[in-house]
Amino acid sequence: MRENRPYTATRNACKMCTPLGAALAFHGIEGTIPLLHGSQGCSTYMRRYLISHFKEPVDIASSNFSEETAIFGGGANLKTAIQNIARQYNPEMIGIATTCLSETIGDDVDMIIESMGDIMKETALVHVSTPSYSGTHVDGFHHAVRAVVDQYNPSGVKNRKNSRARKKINLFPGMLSNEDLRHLKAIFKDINTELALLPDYSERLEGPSWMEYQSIQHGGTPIKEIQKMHRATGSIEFGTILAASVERGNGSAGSLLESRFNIPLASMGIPIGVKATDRFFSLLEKMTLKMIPKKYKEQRGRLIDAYVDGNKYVSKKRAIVYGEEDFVAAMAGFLAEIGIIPVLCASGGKSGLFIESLRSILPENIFKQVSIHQGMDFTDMEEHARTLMPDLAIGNSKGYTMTRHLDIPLVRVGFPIHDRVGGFRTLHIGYKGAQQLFDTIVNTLLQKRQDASEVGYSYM
Amino acid sequence: MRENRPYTATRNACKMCTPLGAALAFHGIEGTIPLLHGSQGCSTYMRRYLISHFKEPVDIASSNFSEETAIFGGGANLKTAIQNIARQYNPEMIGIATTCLSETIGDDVDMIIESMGDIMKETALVHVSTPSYSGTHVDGFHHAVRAVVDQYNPSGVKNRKNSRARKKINLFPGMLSNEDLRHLKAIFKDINTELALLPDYSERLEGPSWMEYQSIQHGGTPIKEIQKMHRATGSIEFGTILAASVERGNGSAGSLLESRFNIPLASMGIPIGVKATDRFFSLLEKMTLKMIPKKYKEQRGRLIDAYVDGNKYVSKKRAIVYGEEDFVAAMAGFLAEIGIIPVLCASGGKSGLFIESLRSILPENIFKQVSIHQGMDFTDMEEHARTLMPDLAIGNSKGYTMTRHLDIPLVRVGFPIHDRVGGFRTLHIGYKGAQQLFDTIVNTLLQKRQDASEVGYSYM
Amino acid sequence: MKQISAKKLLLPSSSTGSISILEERKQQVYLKGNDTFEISCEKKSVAGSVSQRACVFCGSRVVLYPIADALHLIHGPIGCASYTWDIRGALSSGPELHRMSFSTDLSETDVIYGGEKKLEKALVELIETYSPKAAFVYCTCIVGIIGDDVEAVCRNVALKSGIPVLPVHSEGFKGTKKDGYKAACDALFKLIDLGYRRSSFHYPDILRDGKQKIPLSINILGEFNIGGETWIIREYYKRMGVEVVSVMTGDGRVEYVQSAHRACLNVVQCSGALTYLAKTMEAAYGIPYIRVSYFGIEDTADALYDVASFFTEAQEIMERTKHLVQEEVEELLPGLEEMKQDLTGKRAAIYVGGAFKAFSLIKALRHLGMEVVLVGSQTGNREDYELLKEMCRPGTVILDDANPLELAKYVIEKDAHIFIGGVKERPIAYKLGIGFCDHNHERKIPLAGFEGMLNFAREVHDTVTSPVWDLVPRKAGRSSSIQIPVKGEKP
Amino acid sequence: MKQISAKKLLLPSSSTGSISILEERKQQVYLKGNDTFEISCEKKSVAGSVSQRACVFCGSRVVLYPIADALHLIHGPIGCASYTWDIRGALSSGPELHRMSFSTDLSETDVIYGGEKKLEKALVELIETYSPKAAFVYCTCIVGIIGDDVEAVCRNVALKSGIPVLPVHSEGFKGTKKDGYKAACDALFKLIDLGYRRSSFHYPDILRDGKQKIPLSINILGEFNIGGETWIIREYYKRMGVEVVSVMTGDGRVEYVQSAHRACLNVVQCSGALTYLAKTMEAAYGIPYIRVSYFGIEDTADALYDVASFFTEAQEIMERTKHLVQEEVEELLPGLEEMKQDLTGKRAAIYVGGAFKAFSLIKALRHLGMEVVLVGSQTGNREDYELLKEMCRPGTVILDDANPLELAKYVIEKDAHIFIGGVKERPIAYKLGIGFCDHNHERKIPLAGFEGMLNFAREVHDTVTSPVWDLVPRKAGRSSSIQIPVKGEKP
Repeated sequence: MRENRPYTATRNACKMCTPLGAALAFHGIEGTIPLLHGSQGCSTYMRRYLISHFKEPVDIASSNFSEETAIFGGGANLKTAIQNIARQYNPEMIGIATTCLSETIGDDVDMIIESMGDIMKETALVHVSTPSYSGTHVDGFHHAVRAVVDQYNPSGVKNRKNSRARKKINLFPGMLSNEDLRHLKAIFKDINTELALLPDYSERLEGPSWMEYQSIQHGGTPIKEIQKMHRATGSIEFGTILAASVERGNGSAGSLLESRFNIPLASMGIPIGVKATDRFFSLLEKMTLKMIPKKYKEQRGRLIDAYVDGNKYVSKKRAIVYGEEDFVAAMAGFLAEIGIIPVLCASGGKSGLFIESLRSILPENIFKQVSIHQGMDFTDMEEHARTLMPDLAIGNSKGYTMTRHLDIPLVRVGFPIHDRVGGFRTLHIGYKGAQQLFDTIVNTLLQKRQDASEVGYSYM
Repeated sequence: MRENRPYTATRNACKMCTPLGAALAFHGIEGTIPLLHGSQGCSTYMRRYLISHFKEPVDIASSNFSEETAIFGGGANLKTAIQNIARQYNPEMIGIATTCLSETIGDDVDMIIESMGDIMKETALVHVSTPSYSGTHVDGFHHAVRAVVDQYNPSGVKNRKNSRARKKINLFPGMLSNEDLRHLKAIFKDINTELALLPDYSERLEGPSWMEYQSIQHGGTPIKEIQKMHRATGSIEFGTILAASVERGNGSAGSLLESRFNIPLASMGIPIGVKATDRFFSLLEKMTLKMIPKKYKEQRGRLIDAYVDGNKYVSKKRAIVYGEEDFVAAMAGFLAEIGIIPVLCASGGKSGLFIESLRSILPENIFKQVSIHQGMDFTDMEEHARTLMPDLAIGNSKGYTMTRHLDIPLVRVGFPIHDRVGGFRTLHIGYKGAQQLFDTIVNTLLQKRQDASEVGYSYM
Repeated sequence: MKQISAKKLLLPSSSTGSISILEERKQQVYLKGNDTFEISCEKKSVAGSVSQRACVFCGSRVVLYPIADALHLIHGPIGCASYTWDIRGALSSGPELHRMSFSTDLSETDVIYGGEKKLEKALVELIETYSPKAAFVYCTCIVGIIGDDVEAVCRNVALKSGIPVLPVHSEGFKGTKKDGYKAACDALFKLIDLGYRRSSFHYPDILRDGKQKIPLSINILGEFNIGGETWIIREYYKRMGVEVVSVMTGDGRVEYVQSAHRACLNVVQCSGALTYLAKTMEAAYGIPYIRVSYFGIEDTADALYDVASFFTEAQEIMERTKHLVQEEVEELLPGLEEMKQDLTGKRAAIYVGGAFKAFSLIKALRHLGMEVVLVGSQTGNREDYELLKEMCRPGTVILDDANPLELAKYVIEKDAHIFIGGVKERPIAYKLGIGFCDHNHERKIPLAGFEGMLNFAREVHDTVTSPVWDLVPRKAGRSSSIQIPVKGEKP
Repeated sequence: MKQISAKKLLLPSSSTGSISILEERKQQVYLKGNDTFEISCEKKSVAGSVSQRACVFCGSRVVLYPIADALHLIHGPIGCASYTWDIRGALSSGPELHRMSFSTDLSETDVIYGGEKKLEKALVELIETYSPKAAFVYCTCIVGIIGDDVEAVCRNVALKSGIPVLPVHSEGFKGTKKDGYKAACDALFKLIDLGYRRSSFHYPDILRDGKQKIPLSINILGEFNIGGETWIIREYYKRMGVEVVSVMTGDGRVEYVQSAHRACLNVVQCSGALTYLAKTMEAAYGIPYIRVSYFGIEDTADALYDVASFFTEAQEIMERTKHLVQEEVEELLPGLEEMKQDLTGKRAAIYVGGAFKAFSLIKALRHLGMEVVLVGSQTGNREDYELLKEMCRPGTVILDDANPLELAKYVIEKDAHIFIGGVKERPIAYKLGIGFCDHNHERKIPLAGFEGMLNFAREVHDTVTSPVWDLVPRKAGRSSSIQIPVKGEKP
């Protein structure tokens, strides 16, 4: 593990805490309100953080611990909270995520929930354990997805798969953007295949303006779709690290369905770039036995033509890439494909699987030029980057301070985007996503060159 | 007319010459090779100019005038040229545009073409008169479109419109980007209505890489579609200036079909922004009696929500807008809709209809704050802009020098984009186009503020 | 889709008639002119509500944040540090250590075996690297549970490093944001008192006796230099001939905080946050305090006059103050007048942290010709709400610790043109197609003082007059159907 | 879709066997080792071909363009000015007037009634505004037809303004680009001769007699300072102890052009463009000339040695030159060697303006271990092609004034890895999935001299080793079908 963090403290973290991921995932389920079992501040901070990215209302309830709660246990508060939420929102589901506080005092949330079974007829209660001292927001996200799938697809349920049924695919995309999720839905629509996409916050966290107040916004994966997941033709899960983690025995939503119901699971990296998208479409072809529509082939053709047209502007350029491990891995694969060397791949995550993932994605000649760091913060990253002569950085807004110090441009992708609008609308995946990433990266480099030039030609 | 050009010479022109527009329009017709009747330099320069924008091969043949040709007339050269092109490309059509040279010496191109009727059985010859000393590239473009429609829909042809036929719309979009053209085609596909889009260079000037050399690229409006235009349900023509010019008695492709075959013509500005796009969809609804698909309503909803989210970043900001008159008019309308004051609207074009167009598009309170200049070059523009305290400029790449001097950011739209990649892929029209324009403009302003700040917060 | 019809929300004679208000919340809503009972504030938020309130940690963090040469180390898992990294517009004229986000980033092992060692190691390393003038250690929820002896660690490191290392008891669950203010005040007072007791402090250009009062001097409390506001206000006092010893904590420095005991008067700006410190200092050093606001023309003028009046020994201060106010106001008025044209009669809703800020906002908005139709705060006390009640016209809705549902309900009902609040209220306003002005600490523009008033007016004007509101469904009178007539369309 | 199958294009024993080559073009294509007949160059382009050649105006414009303190006014309709605005990377160390695009922008009325008055007015105004040191008036096609007496206007304005105002007879149709070079040389010579005859020119730091030769001095002809190349070369001569009187026209100034007659030697770089001027100056002032190239290691070294050899009177020059070359080459080689590893055996196609440039490119590419499989030029003469024939290996395709079809045909057939040409060739190369290097005047990077060689190698290396070529259909062996196996895919 190339990790030589000289500091005990984390200085400008490149990660968020576990419950945030769970709260986001719960927002991708229809009629669901996330509830954090802990102090009021957690939900307020995370709401604020998510709002700054999505520019949409993000309601996260809290069980509002007080000093007495911490001493006598959070059961009563949790019950009150659930009842109050039910009364105020009338949700289909409350997604309960624990914070470090309630985890540490040891509330038995499952028992508390069970004890409420009788009074909560219309609202399902799903609990996910997300102690913030363990893992990052990514873990919270995946765990929440798994918890929901687990609860709605219990072992006993009958697997009514029949050969007459239409092909139906479960897709667990991980933490993608709204536009990414819309793109996935459009692809399935174009190949006329049913899709259960979990989670899907694309509508809920990017809806139209309202005529009237909506206590829970439109959209999200319908719970009845989640309930049918055990009857799907197959599941797809994005994320090489997630897949490797599953191989090491950690569960995921897809692996749960596979082991419990024998639903075949295909895992692959996030489809960023031509090669990864080829892989995705090829997988779809195999699973659905449908042809890729002409539209996507045309997009691919234009994309490769664009790669060629712009090859010289990116060749041998040096990029810093950071963010969630799976996102960085996929992005690094894309960069290698267009000729950019991802000289520094960094993440605040600490799966222990980062290097292996990158090794499997990157060609050997690129891989050996890459400095890979898990559990890295932005201050370390900046210090390390100074030795690497980077031309640009690619990642979320939180790297801005670093890139400002390094005097290199930042291509904003991923989560969170706090200093620009429309970050949640960035398309990363598919041929079109690669097209937009490619154009943006090339134009960022061109702008840098043009503005830095004493002459500033208006012709390239 | 607010026009007080102090200089006799044009200094850094904000326009191109007439034949360039014709050559571009001809590229939007299947199997067509443009041929400039004039010196070799014209075609080489224009090819170069178009290539720098589209990053695609652009073949424009030349009749290669020599000194003798200029003295004895270009007839022989033109004939040789036509025959050579036919032999080498075997095109369906050769689009012949005259240059200032052949126009001035007075070659009777129509007669020369007619005299070749017998030997050119497989290749149609269409002539458009485009003396570069008269009008701009915009005129060349519209004239070429009209000439093609004219030739393929002669007065005598039978108008076999029947009530059973499917609705079919002719759309003359003017000089839009490839992505704009693709968007228009997608809309018609979504409402399941036949479309004759003329011209359509979106495939030809943005195709995939080749296995083998293609002498004429794929794509373009099929000539058999052009031949059926007189049987359409109606025609739509984009451009308020074009429409006003038609009202003053100048012909256009749409007005020709209207007067010759009684095909109803609806004219409207280029649909940039919510209101203009609303108008376009409303028009489509009326003409086709089809409902707007949900997808577009959702795009509209998200767009307006984005306008709201970003309202403060753009409100009262001051923009310079330049380029083709119709493009500037549409863009100014969009800016006014989001709260940006287009303090300077400038064009190298000189239709005499620019001010009236802007008056019809802009709300009175905005209109009175706008300085409008036709026949303006970039040097005048820069001098004028200094007095207007602009926050940004919106237009093609040719304004870069000006914005560099003014130290304001440039949002690159329209034609040509010579200093960035993918300019031809910019979507301007429709709700999605407005979304991208809006995000780009807001983020450009945010970047300016952030980078200029001593502190540079990573939060907005 | 859960929708609550705006019509259904139309208030009955009692504001508590709507089903959407939680039973426990009924007494925190008041409708001026209709209700007769008293608003019930200073209650803890209800479990399960989506409150706009934050936690104890948040309160401490915002107060101490602007001290730019101090180390701010957050002891806990990563979240608390992540979500508060560089989010406030508190400027510094020098060091920028406050903009770094330091965390002990506790892991599972730390939680099980205790985080003291990690904390100590982290502190020592960071102090060595960044040479801060003091260090604040913020205790988060979990620290209160696992029982780290943070006091001991701090004492230890202070001894080793020679700088004050102060624990801030800001465990999230141990109260409300107000308790966080108090914890921050405690830490500040410790710092001041260290200075007082050491008496070794050298105040530049003044007598070297550390305990002696500095003549005609004040501290400014509860001013955080958002967008440079401290600098604006400091400049006013300078022109008046009043010496500002310390600002707590805008553009703050440890050294100046430590000399705060030498000022003659504490001028407290933020209603909720720093009064406790002022009272503590009054008790300890006999420094009297006054409460002021620098927001709006009247309040800014009053703030300056109040200070001038205090220094009766120097009549020239009052003269200068009058001159200053006249000059500034004259410069300001034409611009305001112009904007007032467009703003007259427009309706505003206010929801802010402290009630004192609400008072100023009401006055400022009236100055722009606007009407306040809703006002609320997260942390107002009984006294504050009494005053609000007096200031507001009949029909104004007054809220304590509101949740998004309530806020939305009333702004729709009152058909506000603009909502003035914190970043968490923004999406609610925007979703409903209502303008928004951030009057919280994340903004980057100074709204204090006379020039701040112009900025405020400009921001309100920009957004209220934006054309985008014409397009929102609530105004366009249609959800998302497209019915605009085609202009220039032929046959 | 018109497609010419790559297989069909496989050359038969004679390169003219393919139907796709126009009958008239047959003699402009030569395949080394197969054909026996001679290449037929210096022909006018065929009517109807899509030639890569430009016009007379283009030739004049590129030669005179870099004179940065002169006014360049294009007399004609707007096109010629629009398409040549700021498109060349010719840098200036001072004024940048050359980057402006001035046009008389003739309208219909002007064409009917004549453009003389407009021209005169435009000239007078521009000279007044920009105070250029001289003005060039480029005649475009139409001027030759409408019969404006440009000479007279220029004379007139020169008298009024006191600066040289020189007509450039560059009517597009009156010949080829080469004739444009000649027209530019005529204008340059007029300018030089004005200086010669006036003899009032004060060369800085040297004897004041305007006609006297400057010892150990040269002019550099045909060097346009693309990306700063002039500066690189000037620096070499400076280190050698040779005085550069004038560069024509890189980083050009009217004053220096006018003193060109005082140099001892003309060093001509661009094969086609400036030789005519060198000959004229030889005839007029007895200045001998040599032809050189600054591209590639050998040619650059030769260019410096040739100049050093000329000045037999100063042996130390040769010593310095040897030292310089050794130093530069030593610095250069390790970098080149590294790139050579990746480039050895890779195939290049060359299509450039002048044949002389092609010679240098062939040598430079060989230095990188690469093989030249196609070479062609727009303006080579018989002599040039003879030399090319000698230099190339059997199987190399040699082309004169090729069109896109031909270029594409042969680069596919020869399976080139990189195409080196001008901006108009780029899309052809790219569409076929072949790397490209711009060796024309629109590039912004200096490729001249020793450091230029490193830039060139780096650019070739960057593009040849780019991974994107693996994805293009021609290489991936499929048009656009997607058949990549899914890695990590489960059951």
